[in-house]
Amino acid sequence: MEGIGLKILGALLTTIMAFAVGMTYGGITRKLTARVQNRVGPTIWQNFIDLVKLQSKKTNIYHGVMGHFAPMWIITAAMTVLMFIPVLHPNSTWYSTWFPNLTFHGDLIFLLYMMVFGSLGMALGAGQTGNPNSAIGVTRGLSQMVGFEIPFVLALVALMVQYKTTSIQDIMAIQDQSGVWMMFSNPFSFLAALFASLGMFRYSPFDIVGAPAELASGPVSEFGGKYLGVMMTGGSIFAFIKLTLYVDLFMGGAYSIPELLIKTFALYMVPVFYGWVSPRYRTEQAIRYFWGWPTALGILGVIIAVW
Amino acid sequence: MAREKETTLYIGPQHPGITGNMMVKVKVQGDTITNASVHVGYLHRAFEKLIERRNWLQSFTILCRFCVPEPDPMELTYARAVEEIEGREVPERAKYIRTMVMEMARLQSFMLWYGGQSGSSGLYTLGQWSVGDRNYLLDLFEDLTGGRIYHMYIWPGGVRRDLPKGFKDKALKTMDYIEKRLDEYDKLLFDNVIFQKRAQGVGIIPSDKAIEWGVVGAPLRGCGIKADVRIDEPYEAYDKADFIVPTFEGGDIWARAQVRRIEARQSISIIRQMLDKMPEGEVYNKVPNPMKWKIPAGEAWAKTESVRGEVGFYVVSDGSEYPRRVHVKGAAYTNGVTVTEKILVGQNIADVSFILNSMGVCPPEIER
Amino acid sequence: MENKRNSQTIAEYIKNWSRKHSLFIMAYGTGCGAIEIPATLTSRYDAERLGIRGAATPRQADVLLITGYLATKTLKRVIRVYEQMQDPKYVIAFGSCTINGGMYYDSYNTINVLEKYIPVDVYINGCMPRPEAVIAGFQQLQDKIARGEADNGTRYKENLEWYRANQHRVIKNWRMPDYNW
Amino acid sequence: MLEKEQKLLEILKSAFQVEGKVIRNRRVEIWDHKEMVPAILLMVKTQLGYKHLNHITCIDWLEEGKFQLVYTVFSHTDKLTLFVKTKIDRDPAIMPNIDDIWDQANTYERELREMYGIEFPGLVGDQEFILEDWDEMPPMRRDFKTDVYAEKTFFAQPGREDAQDVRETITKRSGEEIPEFAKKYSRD
Repeated sequence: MEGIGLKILGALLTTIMAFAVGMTYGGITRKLTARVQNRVGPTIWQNFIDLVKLQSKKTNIYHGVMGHFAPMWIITAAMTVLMFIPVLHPNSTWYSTWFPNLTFHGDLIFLLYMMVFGSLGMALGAGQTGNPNSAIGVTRGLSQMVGFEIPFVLALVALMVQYKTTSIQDIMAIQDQSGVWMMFSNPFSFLAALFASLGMFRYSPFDIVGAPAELASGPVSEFGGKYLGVMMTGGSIFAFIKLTLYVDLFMGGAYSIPELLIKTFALYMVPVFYGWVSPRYRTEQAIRYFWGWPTALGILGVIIAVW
Repeated sequence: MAREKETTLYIGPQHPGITGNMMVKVKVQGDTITNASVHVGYLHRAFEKLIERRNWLQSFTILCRFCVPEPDPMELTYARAVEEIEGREVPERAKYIRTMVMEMARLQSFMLWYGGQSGSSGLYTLGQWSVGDRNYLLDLFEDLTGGRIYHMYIWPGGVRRDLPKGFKDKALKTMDYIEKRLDEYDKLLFDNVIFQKRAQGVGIIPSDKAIEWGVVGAPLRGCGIKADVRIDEPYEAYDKADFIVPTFEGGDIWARAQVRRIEARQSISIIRQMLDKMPEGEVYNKVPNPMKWKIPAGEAWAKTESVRGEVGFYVVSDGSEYPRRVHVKGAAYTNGVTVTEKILVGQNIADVSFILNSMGVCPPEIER
Repeated sequence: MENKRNSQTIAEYIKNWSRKHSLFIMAYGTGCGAIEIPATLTSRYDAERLGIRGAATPRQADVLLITGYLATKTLKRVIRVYEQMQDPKYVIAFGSCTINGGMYYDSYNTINVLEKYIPVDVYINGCMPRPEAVIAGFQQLQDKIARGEADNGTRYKENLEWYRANQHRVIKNWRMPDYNW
Repeated sequence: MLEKEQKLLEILKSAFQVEGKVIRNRRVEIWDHKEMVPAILLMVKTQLGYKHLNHITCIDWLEEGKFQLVYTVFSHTDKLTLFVKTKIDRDPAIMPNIDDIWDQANTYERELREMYGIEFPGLVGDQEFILEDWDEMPPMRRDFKTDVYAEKTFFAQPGREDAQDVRETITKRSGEEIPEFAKKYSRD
């Protein structure tokens, strides 16, 4: 019994941390963006304030069942995926007590499927609002996903071939034993995955889903108040998931939480930096971008891994 | 394969991508626009009707509100039309000041355009920079005229008052700063591969049709046609200024952006020249009691070059204290309605806001 | 402490505090005052440090800025936008022309007194208000929210018939869905 | 000095027997009947290079019962502006349609139809261009009183009624005297 209690507590802790880290990163990004734009900018806690406000708004819209369901779907998907991610390195002392959650061997392929669940919920919900902007936004989102999934999957395939395992824990353990991070042992795959991450985070130039000047914020245009708040929460958890997964796969995982924060933050800044200086791509240009160099790098990575 | 369903999409009046308060109704098939129509009238304030009820000088409060981003060309055009009917002379110094004010207005409008063009393509950093730096130009205006946006500085017979003390130094310093910043903007916008990809070959105006369609301003010069009121009919002190009117081939957004890029620098150069060459003397050929000021009967057509293109005023006087008719033909009237409707067809839905910004659509000028 | 909270419960206090510090403004430039909004949001005046940022659609927005005169054609759209916004919502009216018609008092196409058509929280006068004035207006709204006095939405719902009658006087062809909040 | 202008006037006079004059450099005006206007415009567009239609202005001469229409065309080669002017009856106001010569004339004419009630036979496009649900007299006609309409339709803020002359109102309300220098600007 005691074991289960501890596990539930650990799961809760994981969720809260993921949420807090994701939100704070968003806040820090807003602050940094403001500094780049010659402004003072909001506090780094601004996202939390926004969230509290959104939750305290009254909501009286009815857009059908899926309209209510979509935000729940997103947050459920986010939390489910989170449970399967090893937040810290399995050899670390913190891990065995607090963060084992539901990780099991062979979870990489499972994760690959689960990660798109959130977007799917979004698509279903946005589809039912009847707003043409939402519908177009969803189409764009799915097209973009087709774009960046290819280099991403190629990178993961290279990884699995190279280490001959589909378990994230094993991958971390092998990196630890050999002393070389995947990032350095197969740089091409890492680069391919990094390019794919630009698309995943939806910062400029790949913010084509919610492009305000084109689609008035896209899929979420009919969601306000509490719905938007829940979506925001789900989104920040997802950001944490993606970052942690990258750290686990390519940077050898983290032994302690400060180490995790440093590594994830460094990764998070890549799309943010890229976004500051880039205009937005059109949809077909974005797909062409992903199917160009990132895919070539991914294939190269696979070849090297097979070698 | 069955044809995709045609969706009707209303871009505006409430939409972050629209330039002002107007609406573009587009029919889309997939991502491609098959039909576009521009709906205006959301800002109709009946200016031309109201001017009939104001006297000649009171009209100025209304005139500058014709186009919010760039009010000065309106004042100048009206003042020139009134001067032509009345035969009023303008002192030499006032002409130089007017030219300088016009170029300052153009420059601040260019900065706003930088913001709009990059903001509509998702490059928010540049938008924030240029709109923020525009404040320095508005400061100059405030020193000169007392107003940030609306100036009412140019009056029939000259300008309202002389340059304040120390204005020249401050203006030159600001120009140096802006010039430095413009280089930085270019690095961010024009050297950017993504912007080039987005802008080239999009929103093409065929150069053989451009004149017939009534295209004016930077879009026309982007078609390789050298047309600019400042050299076609030099007004004020433009014949004494040394500047080039750039033209580019292609007629797409890229060409229009290039034209504006060079014109912004030309504006800085003209402002410097004007400050340099400005003669001493009177600035205001005083009008009589404005409440009883009558203008002899007559008609006049005056035009000036604004950022968006030529602005024309047809002013009719019947010899009384009140204007009989003041008709405004803003540059955006054709650029923003008929031309935009034509070039939007066949474009991607993602480019609507991008094209509108490059055409310089300013709705209050269309519906007045 | 009691005094500062103005006899609100703790929950109300926290809610109002967060509302005060996170104002999403509706991206709808209804009139010429909209030209100062970019200036307010960018570097020199930087409204984002007060928690003010843009929102693209009415569902997400808290504050509706009426930036100047309203043509009757726009009034119809503004009412639709306003009714789509979720409670609590606030309205800030810009410029002299929303107060008494300003220089357009005799125009056949612009309304004169905005308050007769939708409730207004804060008026910012001037033509056009400078960014400093805009920020001062926002601060006034923030104070009002913190005191718990900003009840724009409830006022509208309680006096709906009166507002509707006024709106119908201007908008002759009423083809709009009725929202049931 | 004004050779280009004179030459243009000569050509038009010999082709159409129009009245006209050179106003100043770069400005030429001609007057003709309304039926001839499309023919003149077509000729100057196709043969003389006046390809740019600036706008169509309407001036309401209520006292004469006429509308004056001014077609402004511009030549990018000669840098000359030509005004083709005509007067038409106010009631019924009918004018030949020229949107087959210039596409953008369509919007200009739609605006004139809406604002002045001038009919252009064969003009396509929505009846509403700028206004919406307008059922009064076309508003730009001079006998339409905009202040009366505004008073009837919109609410006036209290205090507007006596504020016709600001200075007078100030004296009346607060008893403050008008300063000496301001008196010369009073309305009467």
